[in-house]
Amino acid sequence: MAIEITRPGKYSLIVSTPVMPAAGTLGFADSYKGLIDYDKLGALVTNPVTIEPWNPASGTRLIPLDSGILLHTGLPNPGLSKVIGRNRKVWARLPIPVILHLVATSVDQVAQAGRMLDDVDEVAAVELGLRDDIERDEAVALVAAAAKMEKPLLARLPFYECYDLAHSLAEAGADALVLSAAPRGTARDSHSGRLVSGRIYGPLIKPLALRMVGRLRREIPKEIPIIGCGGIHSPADARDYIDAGAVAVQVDTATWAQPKMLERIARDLGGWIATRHKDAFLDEWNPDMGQTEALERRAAPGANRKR
Amino acid sequence: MAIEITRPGKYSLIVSTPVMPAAGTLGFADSYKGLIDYDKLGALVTNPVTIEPWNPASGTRLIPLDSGILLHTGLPNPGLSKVIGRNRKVWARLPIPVILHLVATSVDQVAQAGRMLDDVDEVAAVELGLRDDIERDEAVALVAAAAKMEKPLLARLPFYECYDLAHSLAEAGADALVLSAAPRGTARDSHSGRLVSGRIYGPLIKPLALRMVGRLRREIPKEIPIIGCGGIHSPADARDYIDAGAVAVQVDTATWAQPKMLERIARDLGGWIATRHKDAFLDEWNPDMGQTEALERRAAPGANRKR
Amino acid sequence: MRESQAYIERITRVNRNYQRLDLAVDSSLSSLRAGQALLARRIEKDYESERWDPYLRELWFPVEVLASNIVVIEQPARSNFTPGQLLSIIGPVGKPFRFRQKLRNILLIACDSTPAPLLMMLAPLLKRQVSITLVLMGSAREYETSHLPGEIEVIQANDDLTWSDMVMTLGWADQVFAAVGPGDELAQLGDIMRVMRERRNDVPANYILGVLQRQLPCGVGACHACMLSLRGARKLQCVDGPAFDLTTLRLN
Amino acid sequence: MRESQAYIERITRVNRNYQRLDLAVDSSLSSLRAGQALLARRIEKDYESERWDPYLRELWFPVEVLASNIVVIEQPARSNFTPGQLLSIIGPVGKPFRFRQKLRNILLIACDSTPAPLLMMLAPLLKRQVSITLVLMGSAREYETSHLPGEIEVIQANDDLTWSDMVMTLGWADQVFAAVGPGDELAQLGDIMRVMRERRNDVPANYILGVLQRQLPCGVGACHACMLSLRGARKLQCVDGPAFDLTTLRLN
Ligand SMILES: Cc1cc2nc3c(=O)[nH]c(=O)nc-3n(C[C@H](O)[C@H](O)[C@H](O)COP(=O)(O)OP(=O)(O)OC[C@H]3O[C@@H](n4cnc5c(N)ncnc54)[C@H](O)[C@@H]3O)c2cc1C
Ligand SMILES: Cc1cc2nc3c(=O)[nH]c(=O)nc-3n(C[C@H](O)[C@H](O)[C@H](O)COP(=O)(O)OP(=O)(O)OC[C@H]3O[C@@H](n4cnc5c(N)ncnc54)[C@H](O)[C@@H]3O)c2cc1C
Ligand SMILES: Cc1cc2nc3c(=O)[nH]c(=O)nc-3n(C[C@H](O)[C@H](O)[C@H](O)COP(=O)(O)O)c2cc1C
Ligand SMILES: Cc1cc2nc3c(=O)[nH]c(=O)nc-3n(C[C@H](O)[C@H](O)[C@H](O)COP(=O)(O)O)c2cc1C
Ligand code: FES
Ligand code: FES
Repeated sequence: MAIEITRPGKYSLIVSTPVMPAAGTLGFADSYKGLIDYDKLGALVTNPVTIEPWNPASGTRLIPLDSGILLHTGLPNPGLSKVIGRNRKVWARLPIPVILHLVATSVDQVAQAGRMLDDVDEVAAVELGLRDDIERDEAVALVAAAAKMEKPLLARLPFYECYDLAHSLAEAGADALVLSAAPRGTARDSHSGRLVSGRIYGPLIKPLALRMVGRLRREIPKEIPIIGCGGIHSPADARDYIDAGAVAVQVDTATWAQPKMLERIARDLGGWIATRHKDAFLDEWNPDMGQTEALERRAAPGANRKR
Repeated sequence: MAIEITRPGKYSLIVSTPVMPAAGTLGFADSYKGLIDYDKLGALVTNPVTIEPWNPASGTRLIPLDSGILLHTGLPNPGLSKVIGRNRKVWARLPIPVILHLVATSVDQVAQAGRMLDDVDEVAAVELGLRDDIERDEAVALVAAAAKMEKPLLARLPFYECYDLAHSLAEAGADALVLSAAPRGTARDSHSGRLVSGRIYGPLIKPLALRMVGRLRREIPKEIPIIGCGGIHSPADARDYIDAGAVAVQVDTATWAQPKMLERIARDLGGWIATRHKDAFLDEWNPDMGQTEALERRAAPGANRKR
Repeated sequence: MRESQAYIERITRVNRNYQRLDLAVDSSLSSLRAGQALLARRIEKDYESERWDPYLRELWFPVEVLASNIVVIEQPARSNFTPGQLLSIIGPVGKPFRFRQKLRNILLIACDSTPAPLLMMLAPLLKRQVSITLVLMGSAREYETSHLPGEIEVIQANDDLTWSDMVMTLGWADQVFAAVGPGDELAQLGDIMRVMRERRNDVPANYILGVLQRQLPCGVGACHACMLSLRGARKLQCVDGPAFDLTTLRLN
Repeated sequence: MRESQAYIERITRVNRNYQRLDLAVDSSLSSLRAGQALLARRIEKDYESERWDPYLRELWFPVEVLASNIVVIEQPARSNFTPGQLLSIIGPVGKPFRFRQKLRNILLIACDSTPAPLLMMLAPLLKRQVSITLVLMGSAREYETSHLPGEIEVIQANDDLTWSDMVMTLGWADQVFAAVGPGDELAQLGDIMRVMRERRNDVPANYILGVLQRQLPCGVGACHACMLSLRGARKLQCVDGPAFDLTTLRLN
């Protein structure tokens, strides 16, 4: 497969599988080595990066919810030049393109980051992260500054601002829209007893973001690809986004709960449909299968069929 | 307790417990008789009512989700005058005030409904439901038309329009804001294979709506009470809304899954804190306790303490 | 209608694909009759660990009521139950089936559905000397019937919902109950009705009853998500069902 | 680090409040050492019924590794496990504890925490003739120790985290491991550190190690939600932990 996930033109990003991790879930490079087969993915989206180093959030960072979590990490990162320096060798070795997630701080910083990144061949494209509650003018200025880069630019929209921003950011030069960042919410930390705010992840986010993708796909010019993101937890979830008009998807926290789920979704949408129990080869029927079960099945080769 | 849940003034609504059902969950009158102790609730909010009769939605109405559901009923109802005629006797007998949920269709119809309802003593207040994606001007006109009534007017805001509408609707005459209606989303119906849109309910809605309540409480004038609604599934969830600044809460689909949960939340916030297993009276330690367990405990009175 | 607690007292495998759960229920449920159902939800003893997945209650049609407050449920064998599991039950949901007064021969149909909603009537009808024929259609043909009373005649329908001797069976039957679902139940009932009308051109009122099993959000007539259109009326599956006269139900 | 499947082979109650699970694990986990943990998640055999509640994996510190790929986990007795339950395991998570070379006497502290992360070292240390003292603080005082090896001295701390002979115990110990959590672990470690410093004014590097058990979203160094600030460095609990030198860890 060859899927163009950014606006056609001189610089555009082509992936071989329309599935990638969402920024912040897979680390800066190959943290999931041994757990996920990277060459089954369409691309690596890095953790968010800022020009200056950012510290981790203080206070509660994680609250478990019913079928979900609240997370507030503070987007810790050592700053753009260190992130490039420490990871470019691994990026070069990865079998898939790298999309660097750049946090949109100020127009100057975004422009500066763009100049730096144009010299980094290991980065194939940039995804710009916009803060929640951003005003449209500021968002447009940030995207326009980033669009001066030669590399393709994906813009990841804040959840509640999707309808408001989508048109303007496509016009300002975004080569693809990622819909959307996880919505912010508030929950109580049972240990401290305090209300804490952060991003909300879980399968119930999917119907909300899927509707946005479906509606905006009908409203936004056809040449701007939409990448669906939010609450994807299964191949069927991912296919729903494709059906609603997304050209590709980003899988977020499902990967933490079940790392092979990201690969399974990628295999499915990439055409390597995961075969089922029956009559499948040992190494492909289920990518999660560990040695325990493999040995068991080898010991009793008929057992599998009876199930 | 006596809690004023609408703007102070000549006509304002006082409830004895800051807990009520959300519109659409408890029916028009006493469908939950025998399952919920109505006098523990603060008020009854009726199912949505329109001036003209509305038919049920055709096609898929319910899709089960992970820890939640998608629902699209079409708000079926026989029209305002029939709803009043058929239910006013039961309303009169209910030990709690009745809030009629009126669907905002057009300015004329809302005004007409207001005139009709001012003559219906069994209705203590009106909650106006606004459609999703409504423009601010239209919403303001609808609320202004409804505010001509003598009865207190609650306005229930569409999820994605909360920030945009809250100020204007308070100015237009809403005596309280209900934040918010359930968000719309899209999910696949596994039977028909089609993408279906409807409202999304489940515990993961709570952190999203709770954040709205917290933020808008800081922005909206103090004299306009906010009633929190969205994803409440436990007394702790309800208390979080109160802590975030809500004067009362509405419980939605949790009631269907566990009817006594609504009563338990109301008892808790109403000051009848549900006592725990140990040393409690048979009839109060747990309102869900059925005869099976009651008999078991009577047969072996010591057993309870050992658990 | 009330809420009560029950617990699973015994689990018995009845055939390759099904198991039966004996539920110890509140005495208010021991007068349950064929057609009435329970809305069940697993709960924990301490009520502190409420889980919301699955979210809604399951609709269970008992297949038998034994003495001493035991109600029997039939479930796919793959469902994961444990004896001692505590349940919250809302019920009884719906109205008992109404049989013709001079019922001699009854035809039961399960179409792409477990026949569970039709099983509770078997014992009382056999006692009244009623002859029972059970037709399995579509995926219901995979249902094994060896654990059902031997007096029942079981027929496997063809792919087009017909069977040999169909005209005779229909002529002979005083009343028909057809259980369908899940899926588009109204379309399934429409198909059944069409096949019936081709074989028997007078279908009197209350002769063929469709039995619906759609998941019920509230089960008590509050949410109106289960509303059906009948000739000249609206009915609720949870309050007025589960059986509806197919000559009046508006089928898609 | 890899993902593998395991299943619960046996469940044994060890005392009033705790049970032990024998997990049959992938052979890649049999070299697990004290300090390393597993991220576990219940799964179904057919992989088709993924449940997302609870959402994240649980962090399990094995308390023993038996021969033939059996890893033992200690869990509260109220947790609901069944033999045969299939698990997906990510591990080993974290670095093994590093003990002083000439370790003779070790002090273990569990503060408002199960001592589980400290139990796997017991057998090997006893074999090396190391004397072990276990101090239970706060809610850890409710932990019953009758199933632990008899050679271990168990002390119940006072409410202020002290105990009689504390100065002596601290002078005698060559190394201290303190397990805390859940809750505000850094504050708890700060309290412990303060009490220690009052009793022993020279606290050398790597003398007192705090053992963290906070829930880990990814467990592999990707999400950075578990990031800690040490003197002059940032570390990840999942990759660099679970033990951190309390003289360098920035405590709140
Ligand atoms: C990539 C990125 C870049 C960003 N860059 C910037 C930037 O440059 N500048 C910028 O200003 N923002 C930026 N943001 C946004 C910023 O992180 C937050 O959105 C902003 O701080 C608003 O806070 P909040 O969303 O937590 O709001 P809220 O949840 O409303 O919190 C606001 C405050 O109120 C408190 N609070 C929350 N809920 C309650 C309650 N129920 N009761 C009582 N108190 C409560 C909270 O503790 C908090 O202190 C960025 C975000 C992203 C994702
Ligand atoms: C109390 C109340 C009163 C209302 N009154 C009015 C009123 O007077 N007038 C009015 O116009 N609205 C009213 N509404 C709003 C109305 O019900 C819907 O909001 C409106 O029809 C928009 O549809 P939707 O939200 O389902 O949007 P969408 O989900 O975007 O659906 C729009 C269409 O696209 C299809 N679709 C959805 N998702 C996808 C996808 N991913 N891929 C392909 N196709 C898709 C849907 O099937 C649908 O046909 C009211 C709502 C309420 C709550
Ligand atoms: C002006 C500004 C400065 C910020 N500085 C930092 C920082 O120094 N370190 C950091 O981790 N996050 C910083 N953030 C990020 C936010 O605190 C927040 O963590 C981020 O928006 C991601 O939200 P989340 O952690 O809830 O996902 C900053 C945000 C803003 C707006
Ligand atoms: C102009 C208009 C007319 C509507 N007419 C009907 C109607 O006749 N019957 C009906 O059930 N719902 C009607 N609706 C309601 C919507 O279809 C929709 O069901 C409602 O907004 C509630 O959404 P939900 O069922 O997804 O909760 C109408 C909505 C609009 C906007
Ligand atoms: S299920 Fe709610 S009205 Fe029937
Ligand atoms: S848990 Fe994700 S980095 Fe440590």
